[in-house]
Amino acid sequence: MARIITMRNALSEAFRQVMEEDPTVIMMGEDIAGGQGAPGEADAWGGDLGITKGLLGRFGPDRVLDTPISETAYIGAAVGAATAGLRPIAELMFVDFMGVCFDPLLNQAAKFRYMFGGKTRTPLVVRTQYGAGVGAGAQHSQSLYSLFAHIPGLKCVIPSTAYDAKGLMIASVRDDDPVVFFEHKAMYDTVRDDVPERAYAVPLGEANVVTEGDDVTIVAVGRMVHFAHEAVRKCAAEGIGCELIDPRTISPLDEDTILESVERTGRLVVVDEGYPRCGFAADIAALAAEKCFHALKAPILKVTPPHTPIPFAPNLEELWLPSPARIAEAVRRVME
Amino acid sequence: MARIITMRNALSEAFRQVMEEDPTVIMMGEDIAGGQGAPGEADAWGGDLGITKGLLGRFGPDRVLDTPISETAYIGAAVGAATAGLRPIAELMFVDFMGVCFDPLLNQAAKFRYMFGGKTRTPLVVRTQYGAGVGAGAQHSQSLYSLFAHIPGLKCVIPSTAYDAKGLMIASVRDDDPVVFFEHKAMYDTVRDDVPERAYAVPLGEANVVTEGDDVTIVAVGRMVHFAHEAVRKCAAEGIGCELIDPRTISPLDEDTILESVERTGRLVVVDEGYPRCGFAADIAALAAEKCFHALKAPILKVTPPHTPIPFAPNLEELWLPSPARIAEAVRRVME
Amino acid sequence: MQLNRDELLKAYRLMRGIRVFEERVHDEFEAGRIPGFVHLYAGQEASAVGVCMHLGDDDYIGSTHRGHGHCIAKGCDIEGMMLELFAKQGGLCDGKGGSMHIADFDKGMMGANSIVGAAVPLALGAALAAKTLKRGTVAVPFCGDGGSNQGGVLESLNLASVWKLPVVFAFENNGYAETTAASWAVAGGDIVNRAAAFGMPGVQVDGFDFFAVHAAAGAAIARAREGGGPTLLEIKLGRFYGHHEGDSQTYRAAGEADRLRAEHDCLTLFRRRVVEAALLDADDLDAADRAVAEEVEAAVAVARAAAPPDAAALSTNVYVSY
Amino acid sequence: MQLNRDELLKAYRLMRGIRVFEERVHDEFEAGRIPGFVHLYAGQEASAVGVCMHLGDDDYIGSTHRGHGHCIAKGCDIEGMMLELFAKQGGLCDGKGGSMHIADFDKGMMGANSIVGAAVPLALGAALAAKTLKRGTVAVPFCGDGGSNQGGVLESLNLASVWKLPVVFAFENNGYAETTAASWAVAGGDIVNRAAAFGMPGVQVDGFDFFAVHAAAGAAIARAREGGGPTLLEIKLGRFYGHHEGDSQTYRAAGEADRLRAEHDCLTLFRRRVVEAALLDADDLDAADRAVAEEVEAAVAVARAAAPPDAAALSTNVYVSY
Ligand SMILES: Cc1ncc(C[n+]2csc(CCOP(=O)(O)OP(=O)(O)O)c2C)c(N)n1
Ligand SMILES: Cc1ncc(C[n+]2csc(CCOP(=O)(O)OP(=O)(O)O)c2C)c(N)n1
Ligand SMILES: [Mg+2]
Ligand SMILES: [Mg+2]
Repeated sequence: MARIITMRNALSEAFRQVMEEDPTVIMMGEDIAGGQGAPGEADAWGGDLGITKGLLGRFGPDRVLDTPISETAYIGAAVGAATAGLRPIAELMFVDFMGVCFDPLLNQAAKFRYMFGGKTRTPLVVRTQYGAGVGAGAQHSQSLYSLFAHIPGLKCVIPSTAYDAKGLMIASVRDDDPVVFFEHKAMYDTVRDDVPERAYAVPLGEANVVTEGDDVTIVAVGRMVHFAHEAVRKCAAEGIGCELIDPRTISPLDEDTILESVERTGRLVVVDEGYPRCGFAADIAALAAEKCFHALKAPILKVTPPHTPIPFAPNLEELWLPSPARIAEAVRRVME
Repeated sequence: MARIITMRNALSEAFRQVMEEDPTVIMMGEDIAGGQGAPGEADAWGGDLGITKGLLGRFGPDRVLDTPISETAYIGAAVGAATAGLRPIAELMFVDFMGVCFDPLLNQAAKFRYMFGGKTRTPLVVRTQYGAGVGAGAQHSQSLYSLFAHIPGLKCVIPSTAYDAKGLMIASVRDDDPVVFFEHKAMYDTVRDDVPERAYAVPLGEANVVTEGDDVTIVAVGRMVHFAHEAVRKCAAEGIGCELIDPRTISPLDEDTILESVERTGRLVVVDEGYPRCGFAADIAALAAEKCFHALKAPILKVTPPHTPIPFAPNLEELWLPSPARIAEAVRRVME
Repeated sequence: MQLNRDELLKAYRLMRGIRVFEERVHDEFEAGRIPGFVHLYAGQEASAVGVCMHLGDDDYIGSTHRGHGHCIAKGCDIEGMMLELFAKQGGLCDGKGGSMHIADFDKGMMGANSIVGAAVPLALGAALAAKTLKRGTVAVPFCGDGGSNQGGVLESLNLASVWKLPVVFAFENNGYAETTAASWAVAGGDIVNRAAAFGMPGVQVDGFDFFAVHAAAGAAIARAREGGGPTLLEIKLGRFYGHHEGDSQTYRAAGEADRLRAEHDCLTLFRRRVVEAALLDADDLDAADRAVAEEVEAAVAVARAAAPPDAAALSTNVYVSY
Repeated sequence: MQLNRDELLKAYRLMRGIRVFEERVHDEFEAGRIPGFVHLYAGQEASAVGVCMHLGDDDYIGSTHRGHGHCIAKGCDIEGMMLELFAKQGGLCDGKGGSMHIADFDKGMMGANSIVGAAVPLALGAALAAKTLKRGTVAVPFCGDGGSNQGGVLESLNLASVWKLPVVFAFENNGYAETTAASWAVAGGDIVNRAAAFGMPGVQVDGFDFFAVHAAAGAAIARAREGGGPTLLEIKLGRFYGHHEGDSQTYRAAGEADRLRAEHDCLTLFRRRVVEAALLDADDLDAADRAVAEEVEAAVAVARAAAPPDAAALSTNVYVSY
């Protein structure tokens, strides 16, 4: 029987289950419980959107740690703790804040295993909100996952469904490498689907084929999967069959699923909420242009925002975001 | 008459000339003079490689400022100063250190003009060493320019000759937007060419066509231009004519020069010292796969390092770096 | 530093302006007319105004996510601000910034900043420009108690001392960073204790008391202006609203916000003081209240009616050239 | 904390080991047999050893770019280290790390780190693991005077206090960050003055005096082990060589390094003290000198002869799975 729950609840459940199954899993972040030292309620927020609410009561303050606003110190500590026997889940409230704490990931976690000759493991999850669409402005709306995918040694996960969010989170926590886990701020309550109650893992590095089709391959992640799906439905009505692929983890990348599809369709549209230059959309396009060039029947189109910061005004923000209409338009163009 | 000087001297000259022509230009960085508060020589180092030596004596401590090891504070201050009437040149000793100070560029300088509705200018240059090849290991050898090129609002400059280094530096300092300027640590003394004595600007956003040819287009920046040039010579001897394009600034990008060339040759090889995923090589490949698809006769090949950190051992580091031989091999493959 | 009648009236008008602005924004936000995130400054007015009364348009301030009060105290236009919060054309940033990124460089207001602590190094830069160009101006970065634990802020304390910059660090300690008590997150007791560690004088003041803030800020700013270097000011106060609009505030003690309003309202304290000392009449203050209310009301009306930005604005001002 | 004969001999052997190691590395580097950048620890031995004598393999240290001394004091294998510096197979990191990234997690040595200050938060994490898993172990991040101005380090002082972690911050103040004097770059006087600002005790010791370091570190580490929280230790000392190999050192006073060697050599001071107090014989020390010299010499011979890493190592250990 289906159990339809939100991405919010799927994630909360994942946290509870991984913390139950493994006593070395801990969580840390700003106000992930809330109310530290304050006179009122402990666990006052459970994170700025309430995603981690209830964990403090269940697992206690030794395993659910609030932090000062000191991202370098606590994310660096999470990295160090991961090499010393814990499996930390550290929250970076918004991915935009990476600017104050990139080093522990860029130069530390990502490089340890290689640089130390394979003699250490860094089982760490940094989970973070990303994405535009809620009027949060230029410094709270970015989709910076491409910056992490650029760095060898990091894994980079972007779920699009509640099912995947839970399964990928469990897989990420059980994984022995550092993972950056991206949660779209506009999806917690709007995305709902069938999620099993048991703890299950969705393996990192395996794409999901959302819809099958023989005319055009579409690759998208996160919220853009839903936008693309809408476009797929529109195009289906016009007689165009789209194969929509959600890589789910952009590093490591399931190249095979993408390449097999493009070999068959000969047409590729990549949809990305990140900035267009040196980003994920370009990465996938370049992959196909190298590895299945001879199958290609049309230019590879990218549907991305313009190369500008994210405007505050909602009317501009909507124009900034890729839309189902623009995706459908790109599909039609590659069919010409 | 030719005046053959090193990239080191070309840059030093550029600094002297921009500081002479404009009293609002200042420099800051760690040990860019050296010996602050110490009992011995002032201007003891002139930067860790001596590139800024002599500027302190010429322009005084108000315009040549050493800093504590506090990159966020001083690069943030450089950004603020740029909005308040100065034209700072801030040195980030190695680009790998961006991990401790990305925010002032990512969320501040890059976004000000847009986010403030066009009501400010941020004329700032952050200059930094990049690149592998000197045994500096995983944390001092990266080519992270793609991370900056991903961010709208930043400009990103990578000279390959002494002539360009001087002209692009002068243009960058005169420019009213924030520029990140990449200097390859292995090129300061090995690259020498003809550099005019006068202050001249090489415009940002104009590619240089290093060699002309009709068979294959090669795009490369920085040190890879020289590696590619070697490959071009090899291939010429085999009867393959390569057009080698050096974009010089990867943001803004001179798309036209690249696209015109690929339209003619139908074949593209992109060479990049950065990591392969979501990077500059993929960016150029995706550009061509979208905008001149119909002219393409062969897969677009990328010649990059493997997606791994940079190994310390010199034998591994050499294998890690793209080589002229691998570039030539790629050219031969697209000619098949 | 004795204030004359005009100055006192100006201070009151600014503080009252902030209060009324914030309360109107609270309503407009609840009504769904303001997009995005909003952090209200109500309750903290004596800080922004007590500090900024000493500053001219050529002096700079850095601000925080809680920036409306700093804007108004620094002289930003109320209508331009309201338009900006409403995401409308003609807003201070033409609708592209919003509450968290509102700025006015002509007024020396370097922008609200939604990255905690990020404005502190920026303000250092303005101070550096002042010093290099021998302008005789100063810079004041505002920062919260939560922000006092951010690395870039701590680095800035050190750098300001090393470079002897004309800076006054204004730490507004309202007791909370989101839900987290300053007493828990700021080790070493009060923020003011960090001053000596970075080689500068530290002064702690009651931030509900305009006169206390004004005096302490005045001394520190004068010192900075004269080349005496940086000072750390810790201003202890409280916010009347939640962290952001929508905050349930369960981390507070029962009745805490009400008590603040009842016993620690800087406007009430100011009014009582100036009236008791016969520095201003109640009538003057009432007139100021009315004028401010009208100004804010008019700004709301303009902002509601105004058009959103043109679609063309999407791709302009990424760089100077486009 | 009275040291017995074996402990004294061990301390001397470790300090001597560091000295001889560094002097051989100096020669080998000059001869062009060691690639990359090298920062020598010679002169600072009493610090690493005075601290690490209190630590077991289960305790962790974080290190710096100047990490060889910390490695040896923490028990890393000399041959494995030399192989690593020579970029050879069998090195502690199989030749993929080098001097600036040498590590041995089995010995609780979390790696030299070529990002200034970066190891400090990492060590906090090890302390957090100790606390969470109730191991009774501690972590000691080493950091330079230059590193004391890095934001992440300052944040870490605060976080360690807030979380009451079993940490001892060992600031090695050798007077310089590259060419820059600590007296210029560290505002507020000495680093130890920062302890109170972040709510922990601070202790300053003469880092040329092994016994002083040993006593201060012992007390701080015992306190941390017992759950008493963090301590900041400032260890004042000097380096005998330049910042890195190749440094012209013109920023120093004439004869400064020579004076350090003549008057402040921790080895000489240690020898004098233990011999005068008849704690050890000169013969024991001489024997230790010979043993250490042989060990280092043998390590150099092995390292010179060893093979570089296999080409296959280029693409292994990026992740656990490949
Ligand atoms: C670098 C960074 N970390 C975290 C946040 C999320 N955040 C926004 S405001 C805030 C609390 C700030 O507290 P404080 O500095 O005391 O200012 P106040 O809200 O009390 O005015 C936090 C954690 C952020 N915006 N930027
Ligand atoms: C984040 C960062 N900034 C700058 C550097 C360059 N750098 C390497 S060592 C050093 C000086 C460090 O001084 P200190 O902390 O006193 O250590 P010491 O060299 O004296 O042992 C600098 C500036 C770096 N490696 N990392
Ligand atoms: Mg606060
Ligand atoms: Mg030092």
